[in-house]
This record gives sequence, C-alpha cells and structure tokens, in this order.
Amino acid sequence: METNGTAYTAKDFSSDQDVRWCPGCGDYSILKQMQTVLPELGINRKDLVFISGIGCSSRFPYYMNSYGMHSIHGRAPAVASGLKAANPDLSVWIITGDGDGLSIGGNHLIHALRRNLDVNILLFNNEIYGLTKGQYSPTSELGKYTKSSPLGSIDHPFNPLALALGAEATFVARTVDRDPIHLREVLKRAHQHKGTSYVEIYQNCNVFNDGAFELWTDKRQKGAHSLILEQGKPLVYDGGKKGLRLDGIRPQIVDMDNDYSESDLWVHDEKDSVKAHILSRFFDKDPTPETFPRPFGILYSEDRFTYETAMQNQMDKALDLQGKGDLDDLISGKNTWTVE
Amino acid sequence: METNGTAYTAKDFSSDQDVRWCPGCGDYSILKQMQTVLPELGINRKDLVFISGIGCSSRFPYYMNSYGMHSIHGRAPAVASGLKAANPDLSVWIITGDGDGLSIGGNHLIHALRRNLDVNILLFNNEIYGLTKGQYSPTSELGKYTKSSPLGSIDHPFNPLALALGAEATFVARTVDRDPIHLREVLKRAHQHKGTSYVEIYQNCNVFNDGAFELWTDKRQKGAHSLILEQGKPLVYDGGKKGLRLDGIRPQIVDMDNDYSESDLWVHDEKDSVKAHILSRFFDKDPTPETFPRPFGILYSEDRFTYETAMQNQMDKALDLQGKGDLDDLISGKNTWTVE
Amino acid sequence: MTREEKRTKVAIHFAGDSGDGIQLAGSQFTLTTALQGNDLSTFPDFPAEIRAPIGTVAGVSGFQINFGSEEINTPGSNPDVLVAMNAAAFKKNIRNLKKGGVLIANEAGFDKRNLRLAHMDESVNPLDELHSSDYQLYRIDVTRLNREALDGLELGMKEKDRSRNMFALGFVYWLYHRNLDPTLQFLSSKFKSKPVVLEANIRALKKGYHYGETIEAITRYRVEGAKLQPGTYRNIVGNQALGMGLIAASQKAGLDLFYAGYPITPASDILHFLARHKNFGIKTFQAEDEIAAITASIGASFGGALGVTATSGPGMALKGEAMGLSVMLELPLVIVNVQRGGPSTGLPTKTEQADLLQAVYGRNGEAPIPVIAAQSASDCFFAAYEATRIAVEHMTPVILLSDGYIANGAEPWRFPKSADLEKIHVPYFKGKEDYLPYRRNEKLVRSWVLPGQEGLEHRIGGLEKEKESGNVSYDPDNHEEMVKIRAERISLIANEYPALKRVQGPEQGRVLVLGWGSTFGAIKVAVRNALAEGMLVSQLHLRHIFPFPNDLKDVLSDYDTVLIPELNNGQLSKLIRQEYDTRVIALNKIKGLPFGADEILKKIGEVHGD
Amino acid sequence: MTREEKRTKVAIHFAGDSGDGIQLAGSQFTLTTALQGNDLSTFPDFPAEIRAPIGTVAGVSGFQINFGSEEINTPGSNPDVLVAMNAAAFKKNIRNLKKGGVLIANEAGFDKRNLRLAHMDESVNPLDELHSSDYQLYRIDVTRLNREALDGLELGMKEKDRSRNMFALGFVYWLYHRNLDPTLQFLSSKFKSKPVVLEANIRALKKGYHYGETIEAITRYRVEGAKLQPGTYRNIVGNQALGMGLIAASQKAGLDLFYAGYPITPASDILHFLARHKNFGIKTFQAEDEIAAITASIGASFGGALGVTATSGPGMALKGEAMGLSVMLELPLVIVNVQRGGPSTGLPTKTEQADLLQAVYGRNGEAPIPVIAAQSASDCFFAAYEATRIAVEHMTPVILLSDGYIANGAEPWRFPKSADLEKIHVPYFKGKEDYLPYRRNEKLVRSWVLPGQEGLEHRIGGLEKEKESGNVSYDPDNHEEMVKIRAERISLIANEYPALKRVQGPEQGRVLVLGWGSTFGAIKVAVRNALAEGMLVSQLHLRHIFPFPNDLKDVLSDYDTVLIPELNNGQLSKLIRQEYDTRVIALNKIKGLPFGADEILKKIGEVHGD
Ligand SMILES: Cc1ncc(C[n+]2csc(CCOP(=O)(O)OP(=O)(O)O)c2C)c(N)n1
Ligand SMILES: Cc1ncc(C[n+]2csc(CCOP(=O)(O)OP(=O)(O)O)c2C)c(N)n1
Ligand code: SF4
Ligand code: SF4
Ligand SMILES: [Mg+2]
Ligand SMILES: [Mg+2]
Repeated sequence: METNGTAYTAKDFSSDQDVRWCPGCGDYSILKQMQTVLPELGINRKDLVFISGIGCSSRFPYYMNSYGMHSIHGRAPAVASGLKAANPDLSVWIITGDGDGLSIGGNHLIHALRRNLDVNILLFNNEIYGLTKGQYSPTSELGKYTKSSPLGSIDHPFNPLALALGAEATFVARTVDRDPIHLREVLKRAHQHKGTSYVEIYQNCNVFNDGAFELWTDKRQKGAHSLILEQGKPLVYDGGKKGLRLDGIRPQIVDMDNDYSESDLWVHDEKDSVKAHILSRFFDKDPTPETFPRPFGILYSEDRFTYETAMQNQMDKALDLQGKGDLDDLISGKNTWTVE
Repeated sequence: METNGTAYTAKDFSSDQDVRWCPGCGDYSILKQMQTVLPELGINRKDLVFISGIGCSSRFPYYMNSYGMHSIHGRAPAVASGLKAANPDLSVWIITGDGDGLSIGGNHLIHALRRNLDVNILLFNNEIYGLTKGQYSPTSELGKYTKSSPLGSIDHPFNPLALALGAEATFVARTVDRDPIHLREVLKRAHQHKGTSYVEIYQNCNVFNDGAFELWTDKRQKGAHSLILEQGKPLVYDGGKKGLRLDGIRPQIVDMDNDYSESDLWVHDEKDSVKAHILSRFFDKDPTPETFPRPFGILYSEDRFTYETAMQNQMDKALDLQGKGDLDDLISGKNTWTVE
Repeated sequence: MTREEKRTKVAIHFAGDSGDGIQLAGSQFTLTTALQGNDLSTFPDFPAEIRAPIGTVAGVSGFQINFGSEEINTPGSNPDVLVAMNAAAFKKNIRNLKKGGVLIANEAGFDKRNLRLAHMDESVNPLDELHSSDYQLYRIDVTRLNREALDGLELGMKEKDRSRNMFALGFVYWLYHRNLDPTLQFLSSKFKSKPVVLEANIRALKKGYHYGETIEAITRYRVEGAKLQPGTYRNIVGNQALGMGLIAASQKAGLDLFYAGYPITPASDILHFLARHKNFGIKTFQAEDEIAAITASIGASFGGALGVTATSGPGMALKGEAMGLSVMLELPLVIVNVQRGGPSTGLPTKTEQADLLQAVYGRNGEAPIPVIAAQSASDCFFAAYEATRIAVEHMTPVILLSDGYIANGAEPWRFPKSADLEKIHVPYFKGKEDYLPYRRNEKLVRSWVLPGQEGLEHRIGGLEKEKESGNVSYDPDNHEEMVKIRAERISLIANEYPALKRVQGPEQGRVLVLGWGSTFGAIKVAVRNALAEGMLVSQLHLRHIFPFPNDLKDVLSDYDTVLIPELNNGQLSKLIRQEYDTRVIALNKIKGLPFGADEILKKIGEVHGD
Repeated sequence: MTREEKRTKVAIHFAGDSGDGIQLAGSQFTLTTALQGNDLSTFPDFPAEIRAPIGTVAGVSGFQINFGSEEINTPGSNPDVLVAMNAAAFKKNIRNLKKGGVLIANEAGFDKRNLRLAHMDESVNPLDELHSSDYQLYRIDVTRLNREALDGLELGMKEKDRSRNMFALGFVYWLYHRNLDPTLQFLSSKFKSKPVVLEANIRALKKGYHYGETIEAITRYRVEGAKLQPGTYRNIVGNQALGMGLIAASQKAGLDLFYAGYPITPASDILHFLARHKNFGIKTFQAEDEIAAITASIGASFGGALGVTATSGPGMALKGEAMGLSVMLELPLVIVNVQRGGPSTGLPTKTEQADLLQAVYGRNGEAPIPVIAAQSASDCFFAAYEATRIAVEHMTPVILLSDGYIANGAEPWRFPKSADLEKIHVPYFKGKEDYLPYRRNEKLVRSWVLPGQEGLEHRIGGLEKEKESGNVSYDPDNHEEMVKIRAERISLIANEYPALKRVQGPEQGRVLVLGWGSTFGAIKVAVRNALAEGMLVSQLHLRHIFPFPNDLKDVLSDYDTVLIPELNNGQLSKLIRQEYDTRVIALNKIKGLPFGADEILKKIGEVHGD
C-alpha cells in the first residue's frame, strides 16, 4: 500500500469532474483537506478507494482521482467490508452522512465498527438531510424546525460518538470542516490506525442548516466551547483559562486563573474507554456557564485485531489442515462407485 | 390500560396453541414467568400486545392469549413503534432474539431506543441463531464453532447493554431464564418504566448452544460470577464475600472478609449513566480471579419524555394553531376562482 | 408604441441558475394565471444537485407553463417564450424555442464568465448572433436595472440580486397582462418577518412590470380565461392533491391517518404536506428507512389506523418483503410510489414509469396486491381516494403509482365537495365473540378487530394460516387453498370498478391508444388531433392496472391495434400481451421526460397507416 | 423361513419424531444404496420447528427414498414401505402407503401417551385395526429390543433410546439386502470422540439387522444395481452441488470466491458448505442481513473477486435495490435464491417455485438480470457453473433459482472431471491507458479494471452514466440509449446458448410439456409414461428463463398445446404468454410439495385428449 517513491501533490487526487456542491458548502473544505493530506499518507493512488452511499456528502468519490464507488443509500460500510475483505491491500475510505450513516445505514455502521476491518469511516455530520432538501436527521437537535417537522422534531437525537463507543469502535474521533489543520491531523491519525477508524466531521450545510456548528467554528465563540484533545496533555480550553478535572467519576469545569493548576487536571488518555465515554457525553446543545466544552480530536483508540487479518489466518489454517483444495477431489468426494 | 377490576391468573394469558419449542428450551421459562407476572401488572388483557420478529423466540406471541403479531425478521421494533404511536393506550411488548434484534434488526432497535416510545423490548439472547439451526450470532463469543464458523467465529461480538446505552436507551436491564423471581421482578420494572425498556434475557438454547450461561445459572458457580444489582445497595456478591468499589473511575474487586466494609463500596445508582456504563463493561468471557462478575438487574433507568407523548402534544398544538381541520377548506385552499 | 395581440395558448419556459429562484417565479406565474381563469399545465425540471455549479448547463433549473383560453393538457413541447437568465439557460433551451418566439435574455448573464461556465465561445455574445427575424429578442440588463430599482435598500449586492427573478417575472406579467396582486400577497406573507427583503421583491416585481412600457415597438398579448366547465377551481400540484386524497379518504372512512415515510425525491413533499396537517388527526412518522416506514405503517394499521407510506423506486425495492407480510396480514395499507428515473439511483429528479412490473410482481411468493395509477396532478386526489377505499373495504395493501412529472406539475382543478365523496365502509367485526380472524364475507374480505377490543384477542403473522382460524398451518391443501383465496379475493375487486369509458374516439376503430398514469394529457392531445385529422382512433386510460377491469378484454377487441405509449421499455405492453391476444404496439420513451403530444400523434399516424 | 423376492423399484418412507434421527437414518440409507449402484431420488420433509412437540403430528419428520435397478427420477408418491416410529408418524403417512406395502411400526410408539399426543383414540391401538391383508405388518418393539441390545453400556435410558433409529435402519438394511459397512464407517468417524455412543449405535444397527432372521415367514427383497450410464458416480445433495459448482467456476475463471450470506432456510447449507472449504481460497462472510450480504458481495466483485450471495424468497425481496445497483455497475455477481413456500415467511421448510416473476421483474426501473434455474440435485452444480460463466463473461449479476426440494434432495451423480469443464474467460482490460469504464466489446460487455491497477483509477455508481466514459449524465438521450444498451447486452447472451434439445418425445406433436427447475424429474417420468401410452407428447426443460432461448419460439410452434407444470400459480405461463402466441395450459400445484409424476401424467392425458 506504500507509495513506490511516487511523490504526489494535492492536484494528483482531484478528478476531472466539476464539483457540484452548493457554493459555501462545508464539503468543499473536507474535500480540499483530504486531497491536501493524502500526499503525506504515503498511499499509492492505485490502492486508494473511496466508497460512499447517497447524499450530498456521498458525491465525494466522484471528485477524488482514485478508485471509487458511489453506491446506494446507507450501504457503503457493507460494500467497503466486502471490498476490504476481498483485497486487504487497499486503503479504503467510507464517506457517509448523518442520514446515510446513522439513519438508513445505522446497522451496517455498527456492525462494521464491531468487526473492525482496517477501513476509515468519515461521517459528514451536517445535522440535516441535504440532498433531499432539508428534513431533520438522526443528529438534528430536538425541536428542530424542518420541512418534515414543521412543529419541531420530537426525535431524541443520536450522539454519534457515544453510539460508536457502544458499538465496539476501536477508533473514535471528532473534527470540523472549518479547522483545516485539525481536520488533516485527524485524517492522518485515522489512516494510521489499524482497524475501523470512525471520524465524525461537523460539516456546515449553508443552505438547509446554516450555522449549526457556529459555537465551535465562530472565531469569537469557539475558544470557550471547544476542547482540543491531545494525548497525554491536561484538558484545558478557553485559551488556558478553563480546565477539566475528574472528581471521582464526575467531570468538573475549573477556572485555571485561581485555585487550580494543570497538575490537578484530567490528563487525556485515548486508550481509556471510561474517560472516552465521559468525554463523548459532553454533548449539551445550548450553552450555559456550566456547559461542558465539545471535545475535538481522538477520544478513543484501541488496538484490536482486524477482521481481514483473522480471515486471512483462517484461510492459512484451512490450508494447513486440509491442504490446497483439489477440485477433482472435491467433486468426487470420498464415496464413489463405478458402473461399467 | 389498567384493569377494570378483572383479576387474572397466569392461565388467562396462555393461548390454545401448543408450544413448539424444543423440550428444555429456556424460552419455556420466560413464557411461564411472563404469564405468571402479568396478573400483577394490572394490564387489561384487551390492551396487551406482543410483537415479534422471526426466530424461535419470536414464536412467543402465538402462545400468549393477548393480541399479537409475528411479523418479519428484525422489524418488530418498527411495527411496534407504529402500533404504539397509533394507539398509546396499549401495553406493547416486543419479543426479539440476538439475531432478530441485533443482526438484521439492529437499526430499528437503536432507533426505537432513542425515540423512547413507552414499549418493552425483551431480547432473548441465546448467543446463537436457533431457528436456522445453529449459526453464530452478533452476541456469540469470539472463536465460537458453529455451522457457519467451522474454524471459529472471527466477529467481535456486541455487548448488548453497552450498545443500548450508546443508543440513548432510558431503561437497560439484564436477567436470565433460570432465575424466575429475578426475571419476574425485572419484567415488572420494565412495565413500570415510562419509555422504552430494554431487557436482555440470557436464554439457554439447549440444542445449539447448551450451557452458554452456565457461569450465571449453575448453582455451584453463579454465586461467584453474578452480581445482583439493587438500587441504593452496595455492590456485594459471592454471598457477601466479595464487593466492588470505585477507585476514581476504576472499578475494583475487594474481599469483604478483611479490610473492606460495605461503607467502602460502590453503591448502585441506576440513575447514574457513568456507573451504568462501567457496569455494562463487566463483560469478560472466561473467568479468572480478576474477572468482574456479570451484573443482573436494572443497570440504568432515566426519565425522558416518550415519543408518543410528544407526538400527542404536537397534535394538540396543531389543533390550537390551526383549529380542527375542515375537509372542504383543505380541498378548496385559499385561492379559488369560479367559472360560470 | 405598444401593439396588442390575442393568443389562445402560450407556453413560457423560465430558465436560470438553480440559485435564481426560477421555480418560485414559475409557481407564482402559475398561481396568477390560474386565478385569471386560464387552463394550464406546468412542468418544473431541476437538476439533481441542490445547487449545481453556478452558470453551468448542468446547473440550469427550468420551469415551463402552458396556458390558454382553450383546454390545456400538457406543458407543451416547444415554448413560445423563453426567459433565459444566463448563457447556460440559453444554450440548453434555445433549440426548443419556437421560431418567431419571444426570447427574454438577461444581458448580465452573457458576460465572458458566464459564457465560459456554459462552455461557450467567450469571444462572441450568442445574442449578437441571432437573426432578428428568428425571434422577438428582448435583451434586458436585469441585474443592473434591478440593482438600480433597489437603490438605497439596506441590502448587500448578493441579497439584492436575489430578487432578479421578480424583476423578470414582472416583465413577463406585463407582457401577458397578468395581475400582480396574487404575487404581492404571496410575497407579503412569505417575507412577513423580513420587511427589507419584502420591499426589495415588491420593488423588483413592479419595476420589471413597468419596464415594459419603456420599450418601444413591443407587443403585449392577451390570453382570455378558458371556457372551462362551470364550477369553482383552484390550482393544484400533484403531491399536494395526493396528500389531500389520503386525508379525505381517511376522514370519510372515519380512520386516523398514520403516515410513515423516509424522505426521497420526488415523494418527500407528501410527508411535508401531511406533517403540516396534524389538525386532521394525522400522525406523521419520519422513519429510519423505508422498511421501518412500511412496517410502522403496518403496525399502525394493526392498531386501527389507516397506515400509509410513500416512497420512490429504490425505496419500493426495499419494501418488498414487508409488502408480502401485509398480504398475509390482510390489513389496510396504502403504498405510494412516486416514480422517478431508474434503475438504481438512476435519475432522481426525472420522471419515468418503469416501476410498474415491480409493483405487480416485485415480491416473493404468490403475493397479489392491487395496483392503481394517477393520471394527472389533480387526479392524484381521486387516485389516492380510490386506493384508500380499496385498501380499507378489502383489507388489503394497495400500491398507488404516481410519478415525478405529475407529482411536481400543477393544473387548475374543479375540486369536489367533501359531501360528494363516496363513503368508505370499514369491515369492522360486528359480533361480540366467535371471532375467527380469517373468516370471510362474500367478497372474501376478513373482518377487522382492533387491539383494545375485549374478548377478541388474537394473533396474526407472516406464516401460512389455517383457512378460517388464522392459526399457523403447514397443511399442504390448506396452503394451496389460501393461495387461491388470496388471488381470488383480489380479482373480485374488479367487479366494483365502474364500466370502462373511452376518453374520446369511436366505439370501434383502427387504433386504440391505451395509457396509464401521467401520459394521459399528452395522449389526449395527440388523439384529439388524430381524430381531427380523421383517423379512426380512440383513447382509453387505465386507473386500475391490477387486477385489470373485467371489460377491458371487450374494449381491446373493438380495435385492430392497441398502441401503448409508456415512459418505460414497454411494461404495460407486457402485461397486456400476457392477458389478452390483441395486436399490441408499444411506444416507449425513456428520457426522464414526459411525452410530447406530437411524438404520440406521429406514432398514431404510422400505426393507423399500416 | 425367509422368502426372497426381486424388485426393480422400491420407495421407502422413514417417519418419526423430529428428535428420532429420521433424517440421519434416511441419508445413511441413501448413501448405502447409492454405493450399491442403485439409481435413487430422495425427499426429506421436516417441520419448521427445530424440534416440534414430541409425539405430535406437527412434529413428524419424514424422509422418503425411491431406489431401483431402473432409472429413478422422483422420490415417488406412494411408498412401498413405511417405517413409523410412533403413532403420529403412522397417522400422517399411512394413507400414502401402497396397498400390500410393508409397514414397520415401533410398538412402543403406539402407547396411550403417543396416541393422545397424536390426537388419536387412546382406547384402541390402530395397529390392531389393520387388515393383515392390506399390509405386511411388522410390529417391532424397537425401544425395548434396542435397550436390551445396549444392556451394560454406560448410558442413560435417553441416550440409549437415541440409537433406536439405527435399530430400525438395521432391520430395513436386512430386509433390502443393504451393506452395513458405509454406515459403520460413518458412525466411527462421527462418534470418534464418544466411544460408548459409537458402540451403542453399532450394536443397535447390527441388532436391528440380525433381528430380521428371528422373524419367520418374512420376505426379503433384492434390488439389483441400476444399469446407469457407465462411469464413476457419487451421491450428491443439491446445496452441496451448488456450492461445488461455484467453487469449480471460480477456479476455472481464476477468481477468488467471496461468498456473503445471511442464514435462511433452505439456503443456509450453501454458506455452511463453502465455509468448510476455505482451502480453495474462498472467503465466507456472514453478514448482518441480506442487504449487507449482497452489497458486500458487490464490494468484493469491485475488488476483483467473484461475489456470490445466496438466500431464499424473503431475503430476495430485500436485495432488490442492491440488484439494481449491480445492474448499473456491470460487475460479475451471482445471486442464488433457494426458493421456499411463500408469500412472506410462508412455509419456510417447504418447496415452491413462486419467486420466478420476482427474479425477472422485482426491481425498480428497467433493470434486466439473467435468470437461470437448476433442475435436480446434481444439476445444481452445472446451473451454478453456468450462472457464474454468464456473470463473469458478461459482467452482469445473474439470478440462479433452486428450491427446497432439490436443495435438500439427493441423487447419484456421474460427476465430471474438472479438466472437462469449459474455461471461463474474464474480460479484463488489456490496455495500459485510455480506459473508458463503459466502453464495450462486440457483445456490449465493458472491460474490467481492478483497484490496485496503476493509472486506471475510475469511479462507478448507481446514477445514470454517460455512454462510454461512465461519468454521471442526466442527458435525456443518453439515458434512453443506456437503458436500451443494458437491455440489449443481456438479450445478446441468448446467442451463446446451446440449441434447445427436447428431453424426450417427437419433434412435433400434440403436447409439449414445458418445465423449469425442480419439476424436471416428475415431468420426465410423466412424459415417458405418456409416450408409452402412445401419446404425441414431448418434454422441454428450460435452463435459461431470462432471456429466453432464441429457438424457443420455433420449438413451441411445433406443438398444438404447451402444458406448463409449475409449483406456483402459473408464473412461467405468464412469461410465455407474454412473449409467444401459443396455446398455453398451466398445471399448478401450490402445496409446498413437489409434483407426483402421476399428477402430471393425468393432466397430459386430459390436454392430449381434448
Ligand atoms: C433507498 C433510498 N432512500 C432514500 C433516498 C433519498 N435520500 C438520498 S440522500 C438522503 C439523505 C441525505 O442525508 P445525509 O446522509 O445526511 O447526506 P447529506 O445530503 O446531508 O450530505 C436520502 C433520504 C435514496 N436515495 N435511497
Ligand atoms: C429476511 C429473513 N432473513 C433470514 C431469515 C431466517 N432466519 C429466521 S430466524 C433467524 C435468526 C434467529 O436467531 P435469533 O433472532 O437469535 O432467534 P432464536 O431462533 O435464536 O431465538 C434467521 C436468520 C428470515 N426468516 N427472514
Ligand atoms: S445542500 Fe447543504 S450539504 Fe448539500 S451541497 Fe448544499 S450546502 Fe452542501
Ligand atoms: S433451537 Fe434452541 S432456541 Fe430454538 S427452540 Fe430449540 S432450544 Fe429453543
Ligand atoms: Mg446530512
Ligand atoms: Mg438467538
């Protein structure tokens, strides 16, 4: 899968198709960062595959100069599982949306996570159905007014990261379209993780759900509301003014200026599933002083064997036990008789 | 939904159909306990409905003298959602299996959990596909030998309770076919909970997966391996010999005989989602001295509005805002013209 | 000085960028024109992308309206007027414009940048190339004029330019003597909360209207109201009519409407419409997928509601298994398929009729389900009503086929009074005991008992059932009998159909043009013209496709040849061939577009000829 | 003293409780009989429940084998021998037993308890009621005798009784001069790890065998080996043959086999079989549902493997949308439907042919997929091979129809040498550049490029594509052209079919019996007998159902009437009527059971008569 010396530039990964997202759509930035970071990942383009479902976000593969399939709604994880199992040498990226991945495709998603093939799942979360022109999605907030919820949505939304953790995910991260550097860094880590990497990307749909993530993208506000996770580092945010500590199992927001120093704080450990769980539940919508900041970065990562490795081991084991299959032996079986 | 004085006995709830499970199947016990506990629940039989998918377990409704539907594979939660939304007065019970509910039906299950209709989901977990004669299921342990995994299963299984917690469940419990009293108690609590009650029931398939839960049903072993949860009570097991405490976010097994007293222990609080999460992860298969006991009882319960209530509120709101719909006004609309 | 002319029929095509508000301008022109008493037919045609790249041909959004003082049945093929907001819109549509037609072009949309985006030669402005003899060309710098008009308003350029569509619309209003009030009213309610935007749109509209006077040697056209059947009319869009039909039917049946759907183009608007009418006791449920949508509807029907679900082709393909269940359960269920271009994801925003065989056969086992089709925007109301009637009175799932063309198209509708709609009878179980779930009446319909009814508790499911008790039965003879009963009970429905009526043409003749669904209008015009040319041709249009009407055989036998125009590769043709031995000729169009009447007329000519 | 008689044909029906090991006894008798050179055909028939309630009629599990020294094509309708392990088994099957036939009854199975469970009059033992003239009755207290035989073994009563089936089998072996060795070998390997159980089974078998001698005035029967075509034979079960066919084809094509399936009766055994043969480079994937199974297979095919998925009716109904995608992608894919009784969950363990129209039409849009069918257990091998050949060489999904009857049925098979199997050519892209994904060869097949190939990166998907480039295209004319091309490329496949060969009968005649799938054997016997009776009848059996063979039209036209027997409500009949104008008469059986040859013969007589 490593490049044979070929040095790529971002341009090498953009296809000849003109991009057809709305002007201003967050998808553009994600596309750009993907194309920008790819040269650093050392993937040989011939081994690169993007598999998507249906949705605005799922148009992504058409714009990548690589192998790709724009499959059907919600099924990308299943398509990708078959592809990766059939050819483990490929670098497989699944592109999905909050409707594609969490509504119709929810089951394939959670099963992909538990099986842990070495693929990357990028969930473009704009908290809306874009391509069908604006209905609420499984991640839309309660009370959201949309075409299909004129009096406000009454569906309690999923917490995409908590769901993934509950579904045995081995790599769970969050990033956002408007932070190119962070986005690229997370994509890089997702690629490096051996196993299914699940990355939720906050993506602005400026036509049907503009500003859904303003708290975490708006220059003025994001500092106070975004918590950037770094392995081994204490949890500080708001320009170092605020920090987080654990009082037993209870997370606590503390002011750094006075009584607390970094050494009192909760140190991020992406290998700790309980901490990851607590972080994933920093999820309140409307901010109050008590509101916990929204974590960005790698919440959790775990080393677990990949499905395709286990599959390969069984193939080898079968060869040991049964020897290379002989077609004629198979067809004739052990009990035959002859008629003259 | 409450009985109008009608006093039932277990017999009143058994239908005229002969039960067709294998002799010795754990399903018999669950059926019996359900019929036994129903008279205590004060549900009027005419309002009682069982909806199932497909599987041995899903034959359940045929044996209950109540309303019922044996629907199609994996879809019971969706059928039940439509039923409950259409008639909130009914007491709706969903009967599903580890394959029906977690394999083909996984998506409907997690969406039902987040929507939180006031229904009860009983997942008969025998860690095998029974009706199709013994293939591994999403809850079968790694390495399990079955017809479809002759060299052992390579699928990392789901943790059914952790999955439910990740999917926004408001009531999460575990019980087992062989403990009638506990089973009845949990069924009672499930009924009382306003919202979707999710109950995993360990069920022995004595034909294709006999003894899967021996650790927690076998007289000799279960004491040392089962942790019975009681609200407000410290976590002790193994006949009081062992206890659990929390060292920060780390659960710890302690010997009661020496240095620890009940006051040092972790006190069960089913309202605490973090504790519920930690408990749900007591999930190791093969026991070692360090292995945590398997928790039984209500791990988590939360009060959240039910979907059907929110739906009803919107219907009322619509009436306030728009007034009772008039068919002719609707058909004519606001802009008409007349041709003489 | 301005000349005046009369016209009996005009087709106008509005075209511009997806972002240009073409659909809004079109629908406003439609409403206004309807209210002025013209007959009309519309055809919105937009790209699959929400906002395809600015200025590109792929990004062009179009809206065609055909209106007149005479009967109108199609949006018309070649427009008399083309409004082109940019070069791409021009490039895509100019070849369709009638010779001598009116071309209204927005100058600013033909600059180098726009020409480049439209992949046209940047060095020449195509407008300069046109022979003035070919078209009446109005080159208007809409962008500039509009900005001037909005001068002083607290709006950025971008926002200002958003009302360009109103300027253009205003000009067309002037050209065709349209009344501004309906649009003014619409704007005031739409922009209630945004006074500045409202002001901008009003100014733009009026400025465009008055701009007409500033041009000399210009011709205005009068299109008198149509001599439609006396009565009160409204303008109606297909999906809206379909939603109303469902509501009306549920009310007449005394059932609560439970609608479960998963969004999909072009069916989503049915969900949107019903969600806005909860005050009719409607519950709408946005399901996680199409399978959940149909199974939730089945659950609701089991609970005593009228379960309804709507989708399009790919969603139908997912519902097949659950449809089989509903066949076994014998509960009322309406399944709507607003067809679009296939196969697979295909052409999501284009129209097609290629899901007919799927509707009739797309399930495992012998699972007969009635299939009916809507033939026009307003007919969606009656089709939905009939689908519901059959579903309820016969305790069966019913598939209702519409398509993207009529779902989004509009037409005037002489709407019915609710009192005149036939009552729908629900086969509730009357007794107090001895209920056998699968005991049937003379129409082989089982009677309905709802959870909550004392002493009638029972279980149903997808396994084969014993004849009357409904208990699970693996008995071989019982299975065969049940399969026959399920087939028989559906075929009996045909006994209730009204006698077939030809739409037009002689009782016997050379050619019968047999259609179903949205091809009605185009066929009607084609046959009318063929008759005018003296051909022996008639038109028959099917509401019920499965089971076929009992008298279809006789009607078919009255003609030498049956011509079947379809927006597919010949699906009704297959069904007809399989049931009747008549000479069938198929006319198939599979371009994601409706038929033009001329295409059908041409074929009639050929067939009639040989 | 023991008499000896010869027989050319014997049908034996083993019947007992689901727990009695009837299926095992049956398959052992089959293997033994096959190895003794008889021709044979079997029909296992078990309840939907894993172990239906003990002693009840619902719980009876049956296995019928028909074997002889002459050609055998069906399991036979009325058995010559009935082995009834209990009253329920007796009650369910006695009416089928030939008059004068052999009835072997296990006394212990007729006690009051068993009579009650079978809902029979407890006061009388039905065996006492039989007229000795009607049957040769052997009342054997198997339970007691078997326990005696196992005396002293370290086993509980329950375990001991488990080997009763071997006792009964042993007795039948003796009665029909069967050789014990194959079963003894089977037992030794099966119970390797359980020496005591092994010992018990061996004793039981032998004891049953020798028990024969202890009865006086008993008749033993000899059934000589059949004069089959010279060659080497094996015994084969349908699903096993199907799995082998897939393996063989993938090997001959040089492709890795990727199989994704979700368990469902009666298709699960294909997954089980392939999972045991990973040493052929097979990857098996147990998916979370049928949709994941087919889409994973599509993904694997995209990656360069041979993607295969198998299911039964309800699962097929779920795969429809993904099938549409595979039509658009034009990748090799084999979709197997082992049909069972429908609709919906229907009769899961019974056989039926009612998914034919679903296979041909069950998708949205115009989405043609070749459909082929297997006609017998051993033919499943060749059908799977042909399905794969078409899928690979034409880059298309192919639907292969089998059914529960042949999937579980067994027959002797003169198996082929792998060297004699025709090569399968994979249309890989030969060039190094200028790859256009949808450029086609003369057969309209696009060429295949796999991820991992340098410089040929490309994207495919479910939206309509531009003719050669495969880029997304909404162009109307392109869409119509692509729809026609997809239809054309499938119809071209028919050009490769071998010329149709009648199975038997004259080139022209009164009646052509046209069949498809598992009805082959029954039709063969029926037509043979009809010919023997001097009727002008022929047999034609279809391997390829879609597209139909080009020469089918001519063959049909050579007969006055075409009789089409099907285990459904007339689905092939519909397809034939739709394509050809010949006189079609349908013979339909929908009982979850295969045809008896006599049923078909009777119908031939009628048709031939009128
Ligand atoms: C089977 C099926 N059902 C429904 C649709 C319609 N559909 C297309 S995309 C989509 C959801 C899009 O939302 P999301 O996944 O969040 O993607 P986004 O457009 O927001 O990027 C839906 C419902 C479809 N194409 N196929
Ligand atoms: C659509 C569909 N796919 C597959 C099946 C076959 N099937 C029936 S039950 C079942 C799984 C049963 O397992 P589980 O849900 O655990 O129930 P159990 O029998 O173990 O109680 C399967 C795969 C089916 N009936 N329908
Ligand atoms: S609709 Fe929203 S998500 Fe889709 S392209 Fe436009 S802005 Fe992006
Ligand atoms: S197979 Fe297993 S789960 Fe099914 S009835 Fe038998 S014992 Fe119970
Ligand atoms: Mg989205
Ligand atoms: Mg199970």
